[in-house]
Amino acid sequence: MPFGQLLIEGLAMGACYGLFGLAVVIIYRTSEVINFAAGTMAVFSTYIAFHMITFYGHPFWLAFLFALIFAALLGMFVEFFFLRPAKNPTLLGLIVITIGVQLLFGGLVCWKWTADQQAFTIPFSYQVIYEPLPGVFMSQWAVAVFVIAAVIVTLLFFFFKYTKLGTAMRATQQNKHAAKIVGIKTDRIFAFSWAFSSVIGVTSAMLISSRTILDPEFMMEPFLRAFAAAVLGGLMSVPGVLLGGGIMGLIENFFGYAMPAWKPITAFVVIVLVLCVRPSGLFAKHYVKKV
Amino acid sequence: MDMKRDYYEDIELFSSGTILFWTVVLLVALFAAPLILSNYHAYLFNLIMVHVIVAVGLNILVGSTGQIALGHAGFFAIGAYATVLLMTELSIPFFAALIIAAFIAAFFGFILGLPALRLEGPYLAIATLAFGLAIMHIIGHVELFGGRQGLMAPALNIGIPQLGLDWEICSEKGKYYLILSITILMTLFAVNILKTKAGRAFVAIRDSDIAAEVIGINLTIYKTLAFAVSAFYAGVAGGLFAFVLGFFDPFTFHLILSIIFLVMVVVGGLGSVMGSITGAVLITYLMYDLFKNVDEIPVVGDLMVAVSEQWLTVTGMDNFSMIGLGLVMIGIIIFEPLGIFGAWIRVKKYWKTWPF
Amino acid sequence: MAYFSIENLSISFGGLKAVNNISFNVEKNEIFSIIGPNGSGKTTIFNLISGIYHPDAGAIHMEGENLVGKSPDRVARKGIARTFQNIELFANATVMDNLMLGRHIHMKTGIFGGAFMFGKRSPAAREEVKHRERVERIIDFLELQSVRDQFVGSLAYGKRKLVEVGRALALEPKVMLMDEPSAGMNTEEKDDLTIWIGDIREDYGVTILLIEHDMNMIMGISDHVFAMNQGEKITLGTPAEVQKHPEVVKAYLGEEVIS
Amino acid sequence: MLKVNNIETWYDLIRALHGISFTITQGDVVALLGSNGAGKTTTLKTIMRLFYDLKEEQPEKGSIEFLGERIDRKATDEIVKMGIGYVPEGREVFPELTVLENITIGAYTRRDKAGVKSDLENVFYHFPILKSRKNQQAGLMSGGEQQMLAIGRALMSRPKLLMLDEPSLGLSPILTQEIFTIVKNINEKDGVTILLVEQNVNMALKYSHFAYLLENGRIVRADKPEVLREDEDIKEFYLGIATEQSVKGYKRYRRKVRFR
Amino acid sequence: MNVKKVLMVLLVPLLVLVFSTVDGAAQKQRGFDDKEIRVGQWGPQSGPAAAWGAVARGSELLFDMVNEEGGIHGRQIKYFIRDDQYNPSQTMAGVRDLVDRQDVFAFVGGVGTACGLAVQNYLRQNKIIWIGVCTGARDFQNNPWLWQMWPDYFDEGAILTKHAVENMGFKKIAYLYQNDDWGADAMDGVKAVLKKNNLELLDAIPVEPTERDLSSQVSRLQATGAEAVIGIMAPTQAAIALRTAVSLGFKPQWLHSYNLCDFGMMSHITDGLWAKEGVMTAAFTPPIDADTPLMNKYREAAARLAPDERWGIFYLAGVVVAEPLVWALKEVGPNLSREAVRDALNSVTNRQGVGPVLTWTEDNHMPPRKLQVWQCGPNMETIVVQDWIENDLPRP
Repeated sequence: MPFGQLLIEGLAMGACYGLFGLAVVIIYRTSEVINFAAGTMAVFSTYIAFHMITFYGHPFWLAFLFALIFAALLGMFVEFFFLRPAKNPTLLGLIVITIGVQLLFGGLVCWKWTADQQAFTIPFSYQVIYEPLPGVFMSQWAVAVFVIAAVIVTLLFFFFKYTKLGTAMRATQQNKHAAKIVGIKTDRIFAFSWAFSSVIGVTSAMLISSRTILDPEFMMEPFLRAFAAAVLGGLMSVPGVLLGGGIMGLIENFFGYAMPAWKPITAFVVIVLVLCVRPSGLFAKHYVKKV
Repeated sequence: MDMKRDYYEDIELFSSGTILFWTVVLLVALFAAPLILSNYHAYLFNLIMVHVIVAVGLNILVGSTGQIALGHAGFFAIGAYATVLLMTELSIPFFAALIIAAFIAAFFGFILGLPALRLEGPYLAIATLAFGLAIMHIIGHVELFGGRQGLMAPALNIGIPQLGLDWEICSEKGKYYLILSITILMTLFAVNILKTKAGRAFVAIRDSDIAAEVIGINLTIYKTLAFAVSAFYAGVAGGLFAFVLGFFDPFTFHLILSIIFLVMVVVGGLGSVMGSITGAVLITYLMYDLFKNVDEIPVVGDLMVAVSEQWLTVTGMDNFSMIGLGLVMIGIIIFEPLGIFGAWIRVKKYWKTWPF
Repeated sequence: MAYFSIENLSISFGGLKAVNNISFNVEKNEIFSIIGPNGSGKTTIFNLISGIYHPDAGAIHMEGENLVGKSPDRVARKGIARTFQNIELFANATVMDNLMLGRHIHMKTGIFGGAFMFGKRSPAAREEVKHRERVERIIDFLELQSVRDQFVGSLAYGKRKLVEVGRALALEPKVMLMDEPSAGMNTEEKDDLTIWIGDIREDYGVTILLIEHDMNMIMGISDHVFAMNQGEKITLGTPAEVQKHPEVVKAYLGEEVIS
Repeated sequence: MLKVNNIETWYDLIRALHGISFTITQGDVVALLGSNGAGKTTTLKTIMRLFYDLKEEQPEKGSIEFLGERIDRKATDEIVKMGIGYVPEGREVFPELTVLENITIGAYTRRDKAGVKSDLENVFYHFPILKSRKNQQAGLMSGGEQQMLAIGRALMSRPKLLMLDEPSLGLSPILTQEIFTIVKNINEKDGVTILLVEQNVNMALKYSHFAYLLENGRIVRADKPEVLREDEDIKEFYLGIATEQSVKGYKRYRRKVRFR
Repeated sequence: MNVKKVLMVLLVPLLVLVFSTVDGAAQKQRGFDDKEIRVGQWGPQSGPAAAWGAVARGSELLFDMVNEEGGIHGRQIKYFIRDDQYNPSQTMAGVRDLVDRQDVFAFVGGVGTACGLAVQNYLRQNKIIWIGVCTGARDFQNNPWLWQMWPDYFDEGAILTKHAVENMGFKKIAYLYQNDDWGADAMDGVKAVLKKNNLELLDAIPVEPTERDLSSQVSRLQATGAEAVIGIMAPTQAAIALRTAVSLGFKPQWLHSYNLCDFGMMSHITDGLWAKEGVMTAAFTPPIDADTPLMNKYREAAARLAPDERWGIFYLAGVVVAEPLVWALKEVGPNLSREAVRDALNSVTNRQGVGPVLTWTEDNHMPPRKLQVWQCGPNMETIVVQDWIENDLPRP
């Protein structure tokens, strides 16, 4: 078993899942909604970058920047037009709205760019290979994934810890009512967290896409894994989600190596087993309702 | 309000003459429908009714007991596969096979209910989702189940061949009557269950599980029971679905189907049987009929093609059906968080109080 | 042996001793009040009795049977009903259904029986009607007729408290635990409640354990009062005795008490 | 200073406030009294415009003026900016933020750094215990400390009017006493007007300059505490000065009704 | 009250009795009139498998061309596409809609084994002409109304392996396949050829059709030390597998299924690796960029009639499956009937349009067993490394 190889590949893919899991968690924590549209929204933004590069010939970084801005606007758009107008919604109602959003954007993307597969290239190529240890290959892409994941997590840490907006976001997450009372525009915080989630989502999606392929469905499976990773991490802390993603990637790769036929479900089965032991994921306390 | 003279009248199936009247009208209409329906519509109705059974069952779990379930396509698959395999491999008569299959599904529901005792919200969502994926995957890997290839349903013989009682239903409309009767029966069962001890216990668990416990409701039993009942419904529906379609493969029971089931229940209205029926009807109709083939509608079609040529692509135009479905879902929840049933209650209230 | 007794009950949460070595006996058909400031562990005792928490040490006996280790629903089946401090009703069900839920342990309808409730003579329907009669009597008793078919979520606070009492009563309990039943009621409702509690004891022969802050009520109806603070016993005695106990005055009543 | 004029608030189809009017004069401590469900908290929430989750704008009728400006259609954060601080019922602190973060977030709407700093000192002056615990997670503190934290947080927005919703809820008499003393201090030393919602009528009457009594969403009495203390109804219903006799007599009446 | 109830109870079985005897009176269906012939096809135009939808649209091109030329014996072809999202129950709905309500004469193509199997019996019962179901699965035999064009997956696996082993001399062969009937059937072919050459298959690794991360599978292939990998999978997975292999420094000779013979597209979605690695594929049509009169004609028509469409292999496949129907319709003449078209199709002999050479008889509606093997050249051009070759091994 090429241990080092599987480790690196598993961790790299896991980091992508973890990043995307962050996108899920950020929204879950502010509005308690599992955003089933996360994948499709990221796909939409990636296609914007793709379109700029392919059809208008813009350089990657410009397109990247534009895609981030677009993603942020898209996130806010969804929050403002689809979630905010829903008054007194039930939790499941909100989930159904996100499913609706997923169908809506999935349809739009397919309509605009058709379902044909495309290639999306980022400056960090998977074709450039390093060999840190003999027989263990590590592509530039994997290096980039690790660096970007580390940078994003560090930035997030500082953002949440030391900035006013970050503190306000945490405050809103913990107690919406009290946040309103201290004068936080909670609506804006919601819109902002959607934008934020969408931006992180598209970053992760671009990394995944550049390694795999670009088509309107390419985030469906990663989304499920990211969601699972977030749940495994406990849906709470930023590092927890990334760790969850890493575990997810490793399980998939090692089990996938040992028994390829069962690869697609091993990670999910393991997660269910973990949840049976720790009902709130690995890194969160299990709260019991008080009477 | 008419006078009640007896406590039983409160729990009667048709608690007023008006309801009875309209139920009879609806039933007559349903039974007469095939006279004017094409085979295509009969198929669509069959599909709708199968979905109604799933939705009614799922609502017992999601709406009444308050558990989220993203793996119902798994039970649906178990029902379909078990029914067909019992009939072909063990030559068990249809009705027996259907019931046994439903119980097998219920058993799996019970199993899935066990982790659900400790999980909630997104954790439960992932657990049920994993169940659905696993079922689909396992079926795809076992030769007995036809593998990826899928299974062909045998002829629908609702008699008992062993006793020489053959009654084969070949036509779409024959199936329609069979499925309609079973759907009505299953719906009545659901209404009754929700009105009696178990149904109340389910609602109690949703509203306050601690209070439910201290009045003597055993959470373990009733939570798993809710899963089992709901899986039973999905199993029955699956068994019928096998014959509606005549052929199925593991991919038919994809996660998307589970999500669609959930959408039906939520759009229809959580916790109400009528709601799940309307939800299933609406969503199935939208998915299979309404938004399909916009390009063949006279004026609108040309407009759509023009729009597509101008800004989008003509090749992707069929995606309009997805967009339409998505928008309808969003619209219903935004304007009526309680689903179609909520809207119905509102209309009824308005009607009763009109013109005040 | 006493009808209902608690012996050396202790539980701690993360080092904090919420209930520390508490014992008391309750005789059949008595009203036994527990008083103490917030956070003194009164509700925890109730939670221990009803099986929501399991004690670190000690025993709970009722009619000679130890209840420790039993799950809440088993405890309920033994005949212990309770109400909650912050109402725990089934908000999306009608008052009727809430009370019928109180009959849960007495009903015999299974899921299949329920499913086949067709016609007046089906076993399920007969069972429903039978228990419905019982519930109607409770509705009569607590004067809930006007709200019978309303959803609990839309009721006024005081009414909801009553529904909770009714639900506990529908269980036909031998012992009833009432956690601050009068909190949030106005004086008129409190007076009614006081009378009903007395009636519950007399008409239904129920032993009542009561947590209350309203001293008027406690002094008016309890046979014995148990005072505690920070998980420890202060004193046990008749209302008059307890009221005068200096430590009780200091820890609970404060200076502001108006007699 | 604050003028509430005939407001009505609806929860969906249920009217919670049936036209409430009252005024608050600058520098006063005003108490809003009443039993549970009378509409006290609803009144405060309506003033803070915390009901825009509901379908329609609330209050549905009537007007609220603060410092001569209408605020009944303003957003909550603007109202905070104008100078109304609100300490909600049940001490809604941010459990996973530290004490210091909890306090400073109270100044979220403010931009003047120096002012915020001096206000922080002021909060620590009133609540020395918070200073000693400033790096602790707020959720781990006791109820009384959380109440102090919530008041401190509200003070950080430098309010002209501070609205306290049941500060004594769930606190021991000694702590209640302490909180009320501090509130009095804030009123006198910082010159903050205070609107106090209380069930503990005794305590509220002792510290307030004027009191309103709510019942079923209506104001039924409005007077100075001295006067209210002597009111027979208030004595009986809210101060608990009821004679044994009346209860017994009532009981007999009920019995009769039941035997009919 | 009771009377009402009794009545109701009686009513239901009565209704059942009355109506269950009534079977939908089948109206006479012809599928055509003097002005038009109605033809249908299903295909995933939206949803997860929408990339396959090009087949159905490709057929539309041919019918549009025919209509442009004035139709067939004065009749225009009216063509319907039903989007089924690759979901058999939707296929069934669409097909019933076409047959029952639109009165369709024939179906061409139709992507997906499961979708095809779901409607097979229905089409057969209704005697609908059906040409070229787009799958090589074996469950479509002995249907007198279905003519197959898609090569058997078994043959495909065999011919690819044969080329790898006998022409290129590889000894270490591994197999990466889509985990379904397609992959399983082709695996039989691979194994049969290897057995004939006294070789063992190093490893056979399944890929789920939805999977997007193939690093563990490719790592495992790498660990076997395979010189050549036979691949049976969809373009997405093939591209990902190749990309992953390159990023792991694993460079075997890839031999893929014919559905990947669109070298332009495959090179595009693999960042040119397809050309760089010289991937080989099977093929049963001429190359899409071939410079033959017919191909040029279609290509020009596509540019004119469907400017949105990419001229790719799936799109061409749509043309391929529609061609025999047009031949047969033309041959039958103005006196159209299902039986006449059937007979015309049964007598197709050694006829080639833009697709494979076809021969059908009354007893044999099987697809041709001949395939080519191509290699993707450095400039994405098609190099034919193995001309038409027939698999002579018996099917298991």
